[in-house]
Amino acid sequence: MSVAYVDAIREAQDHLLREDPRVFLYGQDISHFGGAFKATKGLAEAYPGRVLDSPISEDSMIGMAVGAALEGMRPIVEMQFADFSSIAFNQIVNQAGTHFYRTGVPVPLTVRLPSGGTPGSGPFHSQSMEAIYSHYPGLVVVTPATVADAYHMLIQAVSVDDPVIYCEHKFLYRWLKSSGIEGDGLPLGAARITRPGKHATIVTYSAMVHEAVRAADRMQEEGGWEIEVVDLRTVKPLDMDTVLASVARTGRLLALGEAFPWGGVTAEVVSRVSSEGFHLLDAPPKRFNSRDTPVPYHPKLWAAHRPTPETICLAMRELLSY
Amino acid sequence: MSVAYVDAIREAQDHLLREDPRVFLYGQDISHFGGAFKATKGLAEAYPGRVLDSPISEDSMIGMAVGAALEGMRPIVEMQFADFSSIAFNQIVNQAGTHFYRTGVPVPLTVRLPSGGTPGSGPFHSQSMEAIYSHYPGLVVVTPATVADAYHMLIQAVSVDDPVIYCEHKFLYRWLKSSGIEGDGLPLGAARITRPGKHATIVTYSAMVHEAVRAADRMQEEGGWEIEVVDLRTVKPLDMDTVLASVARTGRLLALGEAFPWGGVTAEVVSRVSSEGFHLLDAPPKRFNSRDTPVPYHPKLWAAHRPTPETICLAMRELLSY
Amino acid sequence: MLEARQLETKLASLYKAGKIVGGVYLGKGQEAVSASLGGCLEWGRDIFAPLIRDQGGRSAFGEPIIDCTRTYLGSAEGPMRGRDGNIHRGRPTSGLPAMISHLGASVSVVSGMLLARRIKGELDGVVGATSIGDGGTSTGAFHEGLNAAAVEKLPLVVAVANNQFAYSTPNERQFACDDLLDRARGYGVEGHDVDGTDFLACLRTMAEAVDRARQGRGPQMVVARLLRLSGHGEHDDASYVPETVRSGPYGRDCMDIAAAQMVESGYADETEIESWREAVTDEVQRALATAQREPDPNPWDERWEARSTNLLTVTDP
Amino acid sequence: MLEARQLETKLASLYKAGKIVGGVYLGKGQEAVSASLGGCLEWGRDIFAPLIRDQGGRSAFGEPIIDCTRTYLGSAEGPMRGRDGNIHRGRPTSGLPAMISHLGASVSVVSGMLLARRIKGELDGVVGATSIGDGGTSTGAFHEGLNAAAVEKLPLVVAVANNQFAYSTPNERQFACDDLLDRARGYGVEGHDVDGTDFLACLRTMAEAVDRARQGRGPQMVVARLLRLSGHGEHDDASYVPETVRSGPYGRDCMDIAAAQMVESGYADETEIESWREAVTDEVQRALATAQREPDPNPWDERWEARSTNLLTVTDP
Ligand SMILES: Cc1ncc(C[n+]2csc(CCOP(=O)(O)OP(=O)(O)O)c2C)c(N)n1
Ligand SMILES: Cc1ncc(C[n+]2csc(CCOP(=O)(O)OP(=O)(O)O)c2C)c(N)n1
Ligand SMILES: [Mg+2]
Ligand SMILES: [Mg+2]
Repeated sequence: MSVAYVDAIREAQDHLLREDPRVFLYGQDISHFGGAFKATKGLAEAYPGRVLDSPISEDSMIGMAVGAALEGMRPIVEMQFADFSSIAFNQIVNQAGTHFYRTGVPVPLTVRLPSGGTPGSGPFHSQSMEAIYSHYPGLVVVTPATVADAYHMLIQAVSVDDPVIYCEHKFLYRWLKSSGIEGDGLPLGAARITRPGKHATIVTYSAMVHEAVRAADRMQEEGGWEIEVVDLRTVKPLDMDTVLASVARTGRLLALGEAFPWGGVTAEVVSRVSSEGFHLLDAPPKRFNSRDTPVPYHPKLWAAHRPTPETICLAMRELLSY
Repeated sequence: MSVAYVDAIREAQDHLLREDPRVFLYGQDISHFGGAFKATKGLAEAYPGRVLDSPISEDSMIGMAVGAALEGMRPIVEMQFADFSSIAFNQIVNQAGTHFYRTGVPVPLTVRLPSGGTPGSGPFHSQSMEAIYSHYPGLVVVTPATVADAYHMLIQAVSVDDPVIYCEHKFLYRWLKSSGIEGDGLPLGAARITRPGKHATIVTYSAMVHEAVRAADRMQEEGGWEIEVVDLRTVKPLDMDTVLASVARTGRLLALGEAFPWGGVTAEVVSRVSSEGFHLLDAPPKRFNSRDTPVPYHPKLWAAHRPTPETICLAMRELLSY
Repeated sequence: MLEARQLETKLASLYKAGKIVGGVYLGKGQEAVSASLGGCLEWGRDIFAPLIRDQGGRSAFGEPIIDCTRTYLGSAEGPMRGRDGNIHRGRPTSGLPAMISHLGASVSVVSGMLLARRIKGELDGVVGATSIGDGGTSTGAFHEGLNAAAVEKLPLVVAVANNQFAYSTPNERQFACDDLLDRARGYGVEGHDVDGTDFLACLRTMAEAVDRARQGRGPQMVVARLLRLSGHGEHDDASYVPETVRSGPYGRDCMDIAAAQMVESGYADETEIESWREAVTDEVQRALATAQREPDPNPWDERWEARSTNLLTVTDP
Repeated sequence: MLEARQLETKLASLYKAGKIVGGVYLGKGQEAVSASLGGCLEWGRDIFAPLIRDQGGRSAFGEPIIDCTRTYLGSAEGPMRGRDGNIHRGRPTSGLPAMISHLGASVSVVSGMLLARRIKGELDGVVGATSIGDGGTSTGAFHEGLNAAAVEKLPLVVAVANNQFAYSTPNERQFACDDLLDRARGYGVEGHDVDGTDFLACLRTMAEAVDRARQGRGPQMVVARLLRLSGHGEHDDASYVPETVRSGPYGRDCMDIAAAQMVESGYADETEIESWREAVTDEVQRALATAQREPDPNPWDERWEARSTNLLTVTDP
């Protein structure tokens, strides 16, 4: 049986609804329609009254979830696209994010953000917003890159007492398939060595893990380079132990991400490695992100806007030639 | 005559309204009341019809400004507190921020964000949001730290064809005074060496410039250390030439900021210096921010939440002892 | 109500004496509206999400007065432990959420609490209420929240205290409808109008609205016309309120009217009211004294943690 | 209107043939509403901020048809040069702003354009219009924008196409009022109701609303009842629309009704209409052919700049 990434998200929600009466789903078009990406298909029928269509009101969607969490529920909110969570920004960072620190009462809720670029999606259906939510205190931000992680990390996210921003990558929805959802038992906050290596480390997350592995394979064929790929899995908090241990082995770091280049995950990774593991570095750490413009619509511009295996290899060659 | 920081902001707006018929002001309580901080006092009377009270509608405030900018105006929007711009986040990053790239038509507008902590202001009247707006493409983000900069950078901001997020620090409003507003002619995007030195560089901005200078003075007294303080002035884009030149002189970097610690200006500075100026560094670059919690209300907690001259000195001693 | 007025009068003088940092926000003149709403709700069953001017409603709902003094004075023993202040307090697991500053944001939070009760099968007989000002109705959050609550037909009561000004901004710069009550129909909710200075009228109207919500008639919107008899906060002298408005019908003090109404209806006489006043003054004095004796939060002991979980321990349950 | 239908039919088949990426969003069934609004506005004087289903209004307002084909096909010569696609196009310096996807966000943008004209003294006789769906009325942006426009009494026309569904979500999960028209009063704006399938009625109602705005009576809200006769986008088969609704009065095709009305009123006969159809088919064909011949954007030449200014050159003016 082959399971696609988006199916794993659906299965996880099915599992959660079945096992945990505190769980319910709230979002636009998620009930009988099954959601814009079919991540909730069939769930409204299987769990009557627990999969609710919301009005087009992202701010109130999160406010509702915070209220429900206060009453002991475990809401999962689906944003139709991550980009529309900009409307819910205030409720996410100021209502949900501050609650535990202010009151001592945690608000367990999960926000699913269909994230990242796909060809033709343009500036408002392609964004990666993990940096925005990670900057504010109080939130956990996860970015699963594999089918099994999509499944297990969603279940773990809902089990956490704190608000979790679950960034699922739309490009992986149907493209990424696996023979099953069996996981490797990693806890939520741990990074994973996706591909071991010794000459350099690529630290990345979400869909870019796959581009990094492709680039690493090419570098291997091309010059026998053994590139280690670290999948952060969780970007807030960061598993610096795994990252530093990898850099200690390889001496070289490329931080890779699909988000905009100012600040964000790659800045945090490079700056923490430079501060905490300066002596481990044999070469200047490198960063590689998408460009500092909105995500363009045209597939040709889009492909040039984000890192690809070709351009990642260019960066790697520079890194290795230092 | 002594001019306070907030007076400089008022004077700049007076000057702009007088000299440029395209300028008008829009915001809550800014007309006859003169604004929550009196930054627009008397302007409604002096420029009838050009200083308009808005409803409590941050989203529409920015939408209105974008529309007005399209029609050739130069609106200045006052947020009552930076924290409330979270409601306008979508219009700022997705409407204003994307416009020039998408259409080729720039939208010249300035958003004034009364930013930063003061004792007793608590989680929702203390935020520093420069990282959020810098992450998204299309915006200029400035953070004046001096009375003269408050004046000149606001005038320059309005002259720029792009949307500018002008972060003014509330702690400096009345506390920071100067004998006048005479500037040193620096262009908008340039950093300034506020205090020259040779043993280490502190790169910072906004109110933290003053804390850094205090810390540097102490280090001088204490051990003859000569600490250079770089005031970024503009955090997007960053003047890396000035930053790298300073690190080249001193070999040591502390990036200091009042914002939350994940990502943000200090991550961007440290990661760019590490990437672009690795060989200039004689010690691991350091970062120092506020803590990763909401800004606490109680003055004692607040003082321990943000960097102070004492704690900056601690960080400097570590940096210098490497 | 009496408690609220006494308490806030004390807080105002403490603020003026420099004993409270950050600001003091009073509900002076709005006690009748707020307390009559809070009084219709039952602690332990119902939900009340107060806003800026709701000391009256808090006290009537059952928030211990010590929560107020501790939070204003930043006591480490208070519900917010010095991490948040003044009006930003609550007991969120007891049906009293702690407001954030962003106006309108509570409407959906209360709705979510009610929705949760419904899903749990515990909604029967429960009402959730929250307050908002004339200015707060201009927020997108108010609109989205009330609309969503109406769609779910939740037992929500939204009390709009139309005190004619939002900070300095008069209604004509805030909205263009003749009466905020006209909004109720557009949300498909029931609307109620009341003179907010008239205590008995407030009691009747709030009781009616809360009852209707309890009976399952969906959200109720109460619009109370009145004036705040103080500044926005104690730093503000409210000089933007024209003398004609102050001396008009909204400028009447609901406390005086309430006292007169009680006497007139035979519910209490002057001496009883005076004795209440004294009792309340005592209680306020004690709550302040207690909070003042308590320790400030200690920054060295502070747990600088905005999350409750250590993620590395989270595996599949 | 004819143009819109022909154009969109073509785009749909190109999408199905895989020639258009990202999606095609049709206004099928909404042409009468949209075109009658666009037709009441004057290019070069008025402002029109179209939304998803406004090909009819764009064409009637005067957007060159080539802007549409170029943007859908991603031509480098189009107004968006491949940087944005499909319906996200405009000519913002000619009174035709380019929409962002976030629903409701255009209401305040048009208002700001009108406000600017007022400050410049150029508002006389100008109208600004924008569209929204039933679902879009639930956004905070819609609420904040319309309220602010009402406060400024701007000559804004908001056309609400109530097509009964927002994507798959039926009205009863979107709002609880009997009629969206009930919202007008709550904003203090004038409301107009119209059967959106009836072309002549749409023309009359839009003309009335635009006229009133032009005369300085402040914002106008038109609510048109209808159905979209397609999916949300061409990827969607709209199977959530019940057969009873499809075959009901809203399911009528406004194009057929318009043709019949023209014949009946003696404005045009069948042959004339047929000849228009042919002319339009020709024009659409040419616009598509032109756009298809044009180059894609070249990523190597692309200026990856989201700002127009080099800041280091900005000193005091
Ligand atoms: C979203 C948002 N914007 C701005 C503010 C700043 N602010 C605090 S109170 C206030 C005025 C509120 O007026 P109103 O809602 O009428 O309540 P009142 O103070 O009259 O009781 C403003 C603008 C805020 N708290 N939230
Ligand atoms: C703020 C926001 N949230 C979600 C979406 C995703 N979305 C695009 S169209 C649509 C449905 C719109 O329904 P309606 O406003 O009724 O217009 P219609 O499609 O029926 O013409 C949704 C939910 C969006 N564009 N903007
Ligand atoms: Mg008010
Ligand atoms: Mg619709």
